[in-house]
Amino acid sequence: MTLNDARIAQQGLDTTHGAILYLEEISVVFDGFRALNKLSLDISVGELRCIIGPNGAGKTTMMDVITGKTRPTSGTAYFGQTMDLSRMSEHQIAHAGIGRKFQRPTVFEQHTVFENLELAMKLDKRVRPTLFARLSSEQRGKIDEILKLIRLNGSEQRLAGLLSHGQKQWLEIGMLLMQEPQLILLDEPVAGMSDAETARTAELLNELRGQHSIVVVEHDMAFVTEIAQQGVVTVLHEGSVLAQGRMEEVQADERVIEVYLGR
Amino acid sequence: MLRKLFLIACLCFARAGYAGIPPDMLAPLAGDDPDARVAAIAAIGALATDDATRLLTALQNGDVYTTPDGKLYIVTDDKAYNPATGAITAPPDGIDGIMINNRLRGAIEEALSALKMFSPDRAQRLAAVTELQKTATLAQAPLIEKALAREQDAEIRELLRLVAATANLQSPQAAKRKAAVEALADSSNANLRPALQAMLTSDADQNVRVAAAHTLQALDSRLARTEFVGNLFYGVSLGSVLLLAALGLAITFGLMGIINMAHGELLMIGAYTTYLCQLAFRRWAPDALDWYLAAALPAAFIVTALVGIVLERTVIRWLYGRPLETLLATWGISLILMQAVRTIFGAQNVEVANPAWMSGGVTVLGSLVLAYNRIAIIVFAALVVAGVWLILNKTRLGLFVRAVMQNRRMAGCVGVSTAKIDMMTFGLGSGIAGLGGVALSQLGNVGPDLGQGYIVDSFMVVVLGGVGQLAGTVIAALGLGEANKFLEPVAGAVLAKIAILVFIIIFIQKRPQGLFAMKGRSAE
Amino acid sequence: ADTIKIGILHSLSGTMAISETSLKDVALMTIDEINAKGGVMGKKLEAVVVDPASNWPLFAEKARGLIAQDKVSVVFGCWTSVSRKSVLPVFKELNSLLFYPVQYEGEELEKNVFYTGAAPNQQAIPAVEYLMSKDGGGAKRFVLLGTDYVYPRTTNKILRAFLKSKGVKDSDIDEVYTPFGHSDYQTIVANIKKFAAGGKTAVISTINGDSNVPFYKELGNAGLKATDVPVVAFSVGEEELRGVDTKPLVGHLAAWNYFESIKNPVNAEFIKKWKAYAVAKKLPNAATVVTNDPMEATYVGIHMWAQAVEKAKSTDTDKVIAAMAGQTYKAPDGFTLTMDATNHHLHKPVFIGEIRPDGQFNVVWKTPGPVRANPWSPYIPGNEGKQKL
Amino acid sequence: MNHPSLFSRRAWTGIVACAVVLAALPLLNLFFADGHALHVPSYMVSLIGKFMCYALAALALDMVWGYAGILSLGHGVFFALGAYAHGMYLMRAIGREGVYQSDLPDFMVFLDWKTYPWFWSGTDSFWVSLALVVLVPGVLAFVFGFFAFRSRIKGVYFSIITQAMTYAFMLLFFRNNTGFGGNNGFTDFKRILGYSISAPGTKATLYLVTLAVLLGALLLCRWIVTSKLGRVLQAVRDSESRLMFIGYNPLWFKLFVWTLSAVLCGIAGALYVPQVGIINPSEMSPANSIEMVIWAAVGGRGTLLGPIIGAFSVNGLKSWFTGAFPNLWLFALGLIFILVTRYLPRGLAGLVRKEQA
Amino acid sequence: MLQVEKINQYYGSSHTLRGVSLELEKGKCMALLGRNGVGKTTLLKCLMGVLPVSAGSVKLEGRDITKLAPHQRARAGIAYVPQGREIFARLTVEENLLMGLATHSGKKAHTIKGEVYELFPVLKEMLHRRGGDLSGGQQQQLAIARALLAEPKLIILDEPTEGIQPSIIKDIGNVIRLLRQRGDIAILLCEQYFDFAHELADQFMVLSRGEVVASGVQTVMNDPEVKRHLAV
Ligand SMILES: Nc1ncnc2c1ncn2[C@@H]1O[C@H](COP(=O)(O)OP(=O)(O)OP(=O)(O)O)[C@@H](O)[C@H]1O
Ligand SMILES: Nc1ncnc2c1ncn2[C@@H]1O[C@H](COP(=O)(O)OP(=O)(O)OP(=O)(O)O)[C@@H](O)[C@H]1O
Ligand SMILES: NC(N)=O
Ligand SMILES: [Mg+2]
Ligand SMILES: [Mg+2]
Repeated sequence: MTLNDARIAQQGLDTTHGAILYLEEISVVFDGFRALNKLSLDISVGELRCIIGPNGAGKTTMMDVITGKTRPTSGTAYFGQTMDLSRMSEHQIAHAGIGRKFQRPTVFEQHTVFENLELAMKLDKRVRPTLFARLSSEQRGKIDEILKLIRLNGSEQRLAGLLSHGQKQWLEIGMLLMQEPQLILLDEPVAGMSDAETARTAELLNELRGQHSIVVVEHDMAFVTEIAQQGVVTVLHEGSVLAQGRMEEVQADERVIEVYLGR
Repeated sequence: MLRKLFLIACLCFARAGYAGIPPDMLAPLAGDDPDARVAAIAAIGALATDDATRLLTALQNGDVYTTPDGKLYIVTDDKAYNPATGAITAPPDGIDGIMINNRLRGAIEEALSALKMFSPDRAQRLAAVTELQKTATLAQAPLIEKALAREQDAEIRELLRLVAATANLQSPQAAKRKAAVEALADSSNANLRPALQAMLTSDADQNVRVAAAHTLQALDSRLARTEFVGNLFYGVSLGSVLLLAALGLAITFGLMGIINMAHGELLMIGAYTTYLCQLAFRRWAPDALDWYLAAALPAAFIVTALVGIVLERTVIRWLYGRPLETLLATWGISLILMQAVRTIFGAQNVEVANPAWMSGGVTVLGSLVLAYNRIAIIVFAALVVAGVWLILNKTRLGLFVRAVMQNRRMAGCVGVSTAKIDMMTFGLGSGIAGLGGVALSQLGNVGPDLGQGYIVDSFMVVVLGGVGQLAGTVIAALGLGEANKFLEPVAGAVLAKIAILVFIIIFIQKRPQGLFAMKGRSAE
Repeated sequence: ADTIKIGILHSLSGTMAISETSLKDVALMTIDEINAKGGVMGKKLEAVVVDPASNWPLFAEKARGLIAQDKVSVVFGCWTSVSRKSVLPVFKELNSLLFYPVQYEGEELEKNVFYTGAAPNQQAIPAVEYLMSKDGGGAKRFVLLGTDYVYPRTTNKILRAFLKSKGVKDSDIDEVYTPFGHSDYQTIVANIKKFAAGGKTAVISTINGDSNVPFYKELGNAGLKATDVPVVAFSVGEEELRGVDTKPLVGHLAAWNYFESIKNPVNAEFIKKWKAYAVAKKLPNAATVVTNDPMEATYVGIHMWAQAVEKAKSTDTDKVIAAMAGQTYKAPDGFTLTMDATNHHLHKPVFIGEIRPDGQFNVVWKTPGPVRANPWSPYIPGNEGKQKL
Repeated sequence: MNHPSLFSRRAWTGIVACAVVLAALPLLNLFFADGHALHVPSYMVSLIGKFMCYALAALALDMVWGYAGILSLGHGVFFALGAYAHGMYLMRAIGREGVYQSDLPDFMVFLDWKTYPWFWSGTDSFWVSLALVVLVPGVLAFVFGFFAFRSRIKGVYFSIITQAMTYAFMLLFFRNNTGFGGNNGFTDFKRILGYSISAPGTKATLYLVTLAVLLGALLLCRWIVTSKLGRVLQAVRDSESRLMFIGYNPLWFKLFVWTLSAVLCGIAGALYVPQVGIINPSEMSPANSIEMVIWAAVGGRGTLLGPIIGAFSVNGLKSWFTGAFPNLWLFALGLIFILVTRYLPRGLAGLVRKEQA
Repeated sequence: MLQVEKINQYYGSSHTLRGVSLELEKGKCMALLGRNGVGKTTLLKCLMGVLPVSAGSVKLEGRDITKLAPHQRARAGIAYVPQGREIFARLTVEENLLMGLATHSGKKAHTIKGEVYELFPVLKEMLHRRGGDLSGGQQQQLAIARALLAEPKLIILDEPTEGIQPSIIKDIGNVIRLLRQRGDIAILLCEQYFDFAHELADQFMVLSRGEVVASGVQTVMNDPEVKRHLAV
């Protein structure tokens, strides 16, 4: 455990001003290409925010910045009032309470479904506790519960690498739930799911609403409409916010139709 | 010594017509009293006849034979020439070659170079003057000045001027010494340092001491510059050797991801192919022997490429997607190849000679010798890199190769025969290793262990440059070469090598993906 | 048993195979030769060949195996000093016999070992004396160039002390080491050239066999000729030169106790037998095989051992050791060599040879007769009076 | 890659049986005279003692390679440092029985050194040397690993710098002036803790200690890999970045197993010196470290018994072949390596498991 | 054009495809539907030759291609857009497109037709960026473009709309429609986005646990009986 780790662990999350995530003037430049261009955004505690926008708008890049995968070229990113995400490493950010599902499903392919969930479980993730960790029956129960939720019960002893594309998506969502993060980032959670499954996912998100702050990126408009409800939908374009508002509003926005929805 | 040289000087101009070499001059040569032999050589040299030159040259080349009763013959092409009489006969029975040792060889060279200073052949004069630079003494000064007076060639004149000055350093007249010292301010001859140093502290004349200090300073700064340029060259040269050794690996390992522990053995096979080509030329085309490399290059490429293809088809192809296992299999291959060569060619090294045009070197900046074989290898490395770069980046084959290595399954789905590309890529990497082997054969041992000496360095070069990055491999090889060559004079070869390794470790901390790291998402 | 087993412990693979393989072959030839004459004490000799693969701990393991498992009476083997050091404890523990055929640094004397190669005073010192002589070029400055291991280090330590005793200043001695397998001698050759600018210089090379080719090639290309800066080598013999283009090397020197080019009937016979053996056994490159000093030392060693066994009428280690003292053998080097009564080293003649274009040596100097070994060099302080076991 | 059947009942039986047989060998050697049917030659005992040291090193290596996916091409350095640390004690235990009859080891006398250099201080104590056996490789591994893992050096990049490390150490130890006996290293030991090192009883003891350590290490490693930490290590191997996104810091996990592995390797080296009787810098040559990898690969990487089986079989074959077919053994060994990779992707251990399945 | 007869496939001991048969004609588009993990991707891989079948046969234009390797099938005229995009991450976008021309030769092998840029303008902008650096949707577009460039007789699309923005989904729909209308190409479309599939397909097939549980022409696709197999 480095000093930095210790500091963050002690600190805890400060959301006194009601927002859990602040992005301010974030720019990310790759060899001259601006993937994010002075993007500012904040997410309130308990909010479910949908983000849409054309391919290449910078949605995934934004998540990369939040989770520490990509360092912003300029701008600041804060988790709560006090945690400067740009100074934290990936594991510190995760530890502080941000969980993410990737656009392309990424699970531990050589581990079983069960182990994937076990590894993700919210526990002390330092070396010594990990060495001596043994699952309690309560923890087992929790895993079983999630297994049911993601409909992989019965497959818990299969290697995750052998799952189909859609099953991996679900497993990743399950891992996210095991982590019990305060802020959940979902990059295209229903890609590759059938309409029925999409509906179930929407249900699930609606259940989680309020308990966690959630950011969802999706191209499936029906799904977005379903979960956005009366909340704010943000449209990104060329690295910055193009439009923001309730779903009907953005859907009616000429510019959004032009660059994203099509006629 | 002094008298001897005056003799030479006088006789040079009074060139007699044909007269055999007096037998009493020849007799000591066949004897075994070293002092008498040295004296005889000087005396023969002093004759300054064509026969004398011929005899001395023959002696140098080991073409002089003696009969048991002490008669001398120059034997070439089954003809015996009697230098005492001028008669040409068949070689008599029972003749035995006359051995010379270093001391005699030195004496012969000295005699010949004095003779050659007046040779009509420019190259011979140049060689003679260059030789004299090392040894010029006051006694030779009049002779040198005469030569200077006759010399037309500007370059040789300049050299002669320096040689004359060198000789005059020991002049008893202070003015002459001073003039000599000043003239030498343009010299880059390190051999002058001790003499100048001595003058600096102990010359009787104040002016000479001042001049000596000045010249010494000029000389030293020129030597320092020469040394710097020398190190630069040595670095490029070492770098190009590393590059040639590593380039094949940059393909088989860098591109294909095979931890190819048998890479060194492919280099070795290339070198042995060179050896076989040389043997073939010796046997069937001795006149063209100097060009055996022209045949060795394609031969080595083809042979190692074929070996590579066989290995790929029989072993490696089962291991795609299991890169770590390739370490084990190729280690086994390496053991087998080494032992096979040991069984066929013996455990000893075999002889691979540099062609004549690659022997020796060109002198630049006065004293720096750039060896021809090193220059040739630098040029060759540049050509091979250019070729590989063209193949990989400018041809369809190169595109397919890169595609297959990145995503074998999808490459198949778009219609690329991955098996064929795998085979060709491994063949190409192996073939290039073979070319590297040809180059290595020109510098060092050709033996069963040849490859073992390069395998670690090759991996370091490829990894330091960034796996799969041709440009990185080139820079890494040259960088390591230069670093090594600038450290070695300071730290010695052992510590320099350690320092380089430590440097690699630290460097990778800064660039954990090598010099030319792939950035962004595509790197994952 | 009706045969006497003999262990042969030379690397047939790995880096040392280059040098050691031919020692194995010459040992087998010698054993055949002895057997053809009826063997020893009426029993045939039986060779047990193992491959310690240039791996020093494996030398110890194989030595133990030969002695304890195969029950050999004597072992002929080792080349590098470290391999010898590694097997020594085994020979001592199991009280067995090793014949070591290579020139080495001295500073050792073991009851269980017979040293048939040269000690420093039988090779290095005479070579330097020669270089300092008028015929040798009258060298005033010396570059001691070696591979970084114990043999060169020790030899150079002795030579430095020796040179000092001859009035050579420290500033006229340059000591340079390269790692094993070093192959880039550009800098070193440039430095030699620089050093040589300060006066008549000779290089004393203890470079390990492998690095010699690149060294000499560089030397030739840099235009340093034997007449300018002669190099005398202690590890370069006919076998090493087989793999070299010798034209640029002509005139450089080597010091040994035997050269193939020495003319005498015993040597002629030895060479003839070896060539015939190579052809008969289809050794690789049989047409170009050569003999060299360690091969002669092996040959002499085996014969002397056989004589000692005959004399002792037993292969018992202690009895053979006793019988070895004062053994003589008419060796290919042209002299009758004697095993010293007390120090287990051979009395050997010293030859200095210049490299010829054909890869053979032209003897330019030799001692009048065999020289007794001083394994404990008098030039190393504290060695006084340490000449016996 | 999860091994509930890692040590099946049959595997346990096998381990216990092997341990009993191995433990019996030196006793059979001591108690039955040469010529008796049950006599085991000392040569055999010392050979197997050596193999057990190799097996321990291979096991240690496989902990980092097989489980955490960190391929070290420099484990020879830890092995050798452990051996040198212990060798220093053994050298000093020679006392004045060296050729120069000095308090200093012969090579120091030879270098004209008058006293021990600082880094030899305390090594006359057996216990200090034992501490060094653990500390020297451990600290080196910790420091090296800390920086390398912190810089996120992975894959071949890590492998190559470990190779550079061992190579640099080899060159350093080759230098006589470094103070570890140069090329010759340490040899000609006389006694350990006052007992003659060549006495049969001492040898049997060393052998049994080695066996005990090997078994202990096997159990320790088993405990680790079956714990949750073991699963984290495997996750490091398969997808390190994913692991970070769920809140683990891979640095400490890697450092833990890396350092542990180095220490085990050092211990293997320390057990090796007195039994083999020599330690010198060639143990640090890159090729030696690669051979350790080969043992693990032949036996089966990512298993615990695999590396042990691999070390025994490769070295056993090598010992046998070099004596039985001195001219051909490289062909045979090379071919075996190729065949194992081709037909036994999970190594020899995979063969056993396949039969069980 | 494509005839698949009773193919079976196993992953180790699990029976993933059970006697799947299908027939697809030139100029027709078939939608392949089914829940997660029923074997859709597996079936497509078997058709492409990436996975071997244990029984059954695959015929293209009457020619048996069951035993052919993927590259031979590609040359026989099949193009494949796999699930998960599978673009060549370290090749540039342009080089990725050139790979789509791998089955062609001569001048044709070097000319990327402008049509693909009209369909996916973003590719033209990013011609020299590495494929792996593209956003998910951009990669998907690249994968489709690559397959189109091959000018195949049969194009296999595994969830081509995944991760693509709505306006471009419409464009892709238009392209598929166009291809279908041209009539010289058969299209096999595996799609979770029901409306999209419904709009484009001439016929459909539903898989469940490796078996064909429903199939027919487009008009019956909306039957509750069919939909039942898609519900969770
Ligand atoms: N390493 C990189 N180098 C160059 N360009 C990059 C790099 N990473 C991302 N980009 C570019 O940045 C832009 C934003 O990509 P990002 O993945 O954030 O888009 P997105 O909004 O998630 O799109 P999608 O909806 O398709 O997933 C894209 O145009 C992409 O090509
Ligand atoms: N390599 C494999 N080994 C074993 N089983 C596998 C493998 N790949 C896939 N499977 C299993 O085969 C079944 C079919 O997988 P497939 O990928 O074909 O499903 P799918 O219908 O394409 O699902 P999705 O809609 O999620 O993409 C799944 O249950 C999956 O877990
Ligand atoms: N003894 C030697 N030459 O190592
Ligand atoms: Mg995205
Ligand atoms: Mg699928």
